[in-house]
Amino acid sequence: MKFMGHAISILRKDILLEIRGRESLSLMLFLSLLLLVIFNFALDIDIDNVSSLASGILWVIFVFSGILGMGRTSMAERDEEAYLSIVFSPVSAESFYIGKVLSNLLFLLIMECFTLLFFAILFDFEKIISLLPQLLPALFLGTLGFSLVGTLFSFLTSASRYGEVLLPFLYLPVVVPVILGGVTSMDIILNDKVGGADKWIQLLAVFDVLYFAISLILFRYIIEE
Amino acid sequence: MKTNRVITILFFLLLVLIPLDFFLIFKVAPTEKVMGDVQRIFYLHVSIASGALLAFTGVFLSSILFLWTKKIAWDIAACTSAEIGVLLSTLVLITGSIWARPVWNVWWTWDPRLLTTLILWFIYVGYFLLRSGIADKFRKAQYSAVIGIIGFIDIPIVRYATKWWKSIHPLLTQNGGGLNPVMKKVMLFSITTFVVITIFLFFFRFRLARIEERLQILKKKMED
Amino acid sequence: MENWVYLFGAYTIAWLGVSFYLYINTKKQKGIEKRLADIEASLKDKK
Amino acid sequence: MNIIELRDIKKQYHAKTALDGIDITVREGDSVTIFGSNGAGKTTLLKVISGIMSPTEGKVFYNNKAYSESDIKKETFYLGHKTSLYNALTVQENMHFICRLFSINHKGEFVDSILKEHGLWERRSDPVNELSHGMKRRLALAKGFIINPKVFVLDEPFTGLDLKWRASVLSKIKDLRGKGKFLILATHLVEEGYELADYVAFLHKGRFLFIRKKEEVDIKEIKEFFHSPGDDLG
Repeated sequence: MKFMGHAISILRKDILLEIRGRESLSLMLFLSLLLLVIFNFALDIDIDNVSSLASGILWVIFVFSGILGMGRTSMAERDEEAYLSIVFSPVSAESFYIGKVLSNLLFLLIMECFTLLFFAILFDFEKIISLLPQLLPALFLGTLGFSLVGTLFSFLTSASRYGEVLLPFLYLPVVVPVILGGVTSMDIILNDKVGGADKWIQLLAVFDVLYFAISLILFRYIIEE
Repeated sequence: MKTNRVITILFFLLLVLIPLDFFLIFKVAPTEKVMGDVQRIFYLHVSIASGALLAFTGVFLSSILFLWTKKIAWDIAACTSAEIGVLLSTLVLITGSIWARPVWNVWWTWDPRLLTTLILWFIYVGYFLLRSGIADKFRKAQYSAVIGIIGFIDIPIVRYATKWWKSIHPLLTQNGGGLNPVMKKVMLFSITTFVVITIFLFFFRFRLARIEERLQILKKKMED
Repeated sequence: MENWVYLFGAYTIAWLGVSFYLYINTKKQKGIEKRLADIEASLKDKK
Repeated sequence: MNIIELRDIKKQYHAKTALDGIDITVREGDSVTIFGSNGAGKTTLLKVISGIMSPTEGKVFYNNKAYSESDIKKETFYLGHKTSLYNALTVQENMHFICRLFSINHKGEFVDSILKEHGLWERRSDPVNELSHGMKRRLALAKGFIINPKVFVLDEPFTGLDLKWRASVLSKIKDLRGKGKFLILATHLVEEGYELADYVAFLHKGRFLFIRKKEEVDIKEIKEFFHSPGDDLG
């Protein structure tokens, strides 16, 4: 299927770009580690409050580290107007968008796994690793939501002079439902609270489907001048 | 210009509606047993919120029409209603917190509806930040149309998510559920009044935007 | 009664906000109309 | 016989009118050179022709179909001031990525031969940002020859090239003529532009002063035009 073929080649290009340029992933990992250390001082985490604070801290790190990473990748596209070689090619706007969503999703997931690992090590909280299978659906759907909205907005804001400042300003309000869904469902699973996590996971799924549909339609207008 | 006529008609309509609205709120509406007179802020708060929602609907529709027809006039309409939307949502947030103070002696309540307004406020301030960052008129219109659409579609989702999240409001504020019939009528009246005010503001600002546009064109003619 | 202040405050802020917005717009409108008139005048004598 | 047609194109940026009523028709196999000094609107015009930029007024047609419906953009190569290459990737990686998009077999001899022709073969595994400005320009143009599309829109293809490479690029573009391609070129280099053209156009302040067959216009006149574009031709 040509459609996915183009998306995959864009994904491969982004992976190669990351290996060569080492721009966004290393930045994201560095920021996650730094934020973990800062949270440790700020919230004075110890054995008994770590599990209740875990989901909040982790998702704040996912959000901000993610914003930085996606901002960087879209800068690479805008640099030397490299994205024009994709626009002037048989690649449709939709598969261009899906390719970028997949590559952002991949980098975000890598960052998140490392962050979970750092968290488990720094605050010796193995529980988060052992519970990973239950956490995975919410983690994946939330990250997908971040990537869907982030790809659209990072491409949009990188065209304006205030690119770096504007992205969080527009991106954060829109992904509030994803943050809510992610934090609550992880909190419920980690602290096995009552009140099913699946309600929140459904919300994430609805969010993803909705924003996938809208962004697919609107992305074309962003790459046209 | 036909907008002038619309503005004058709406102006005279408001000359009647606003005093009547005040009369209804302060004289006709009964005093709420629990909260007392301060509950009357509720009529203002909810009607401004409906005005803001109307304005953001305007942005949503004009943005779609701009992307469809590529006519700059729709972009001016979208930008105008966005400006009014931001103005009104700011007032909603202010009146919301002034109301929360005496009733729950807290300046800010994480009520789903207030939270949605706050999030919308951020998005549409971002809308203007984006517009000021792009030089090319056409591209600016196209990108802000995308924000105009996404911002509006976000409302139900955020409402839904925040409603689950937490709501410390008493039953009373469940969209007027707790209001007795008279209160409901007064509420409806002030909502309609504010809808008319929003439309009046829109045309008023729209006329100004069109003249600004004409000034730009004339200034260019001066240069050639 | 202290609550009265909040009631009064909310209404004044709301209506102040709206009328201040209208006031700025009218001032801007007059300014632009004047400049339009000047430009049209100078365009006429340029032709 | 495919045609690209621009009808009454206008483009405004804030206070500046970049294009003020452009009408031009380009037939398949024609090559048009657009002369004009800086700020005449050449780049804007080429962006509109290539379809990356929509005009404020007027329409672009491909075979009388509105531009946006026809996906001619998929068969267009646009060479702008920027190279549209990924700086962090190497020369070969950039070209292989392009081949994958156009489903060209990048393993074969074809891509290597083009890189050799454009003198980029030795630097094939160096990242693009380590290349000299001239080499980057040559690579950006070489990309066009790899894609080999129907429409070539070249904005100042000779800038940044030394004399040796200017001649070789000139001959390569010349081979494109007569192969049923659209060739739309903007330059302020009169000799090269004149030699490549079937039609010659002069753009001044967003308007065409003239569009003529090459034979009807003499090179000296075009040079004069650059000094005093005000007085009309003939």
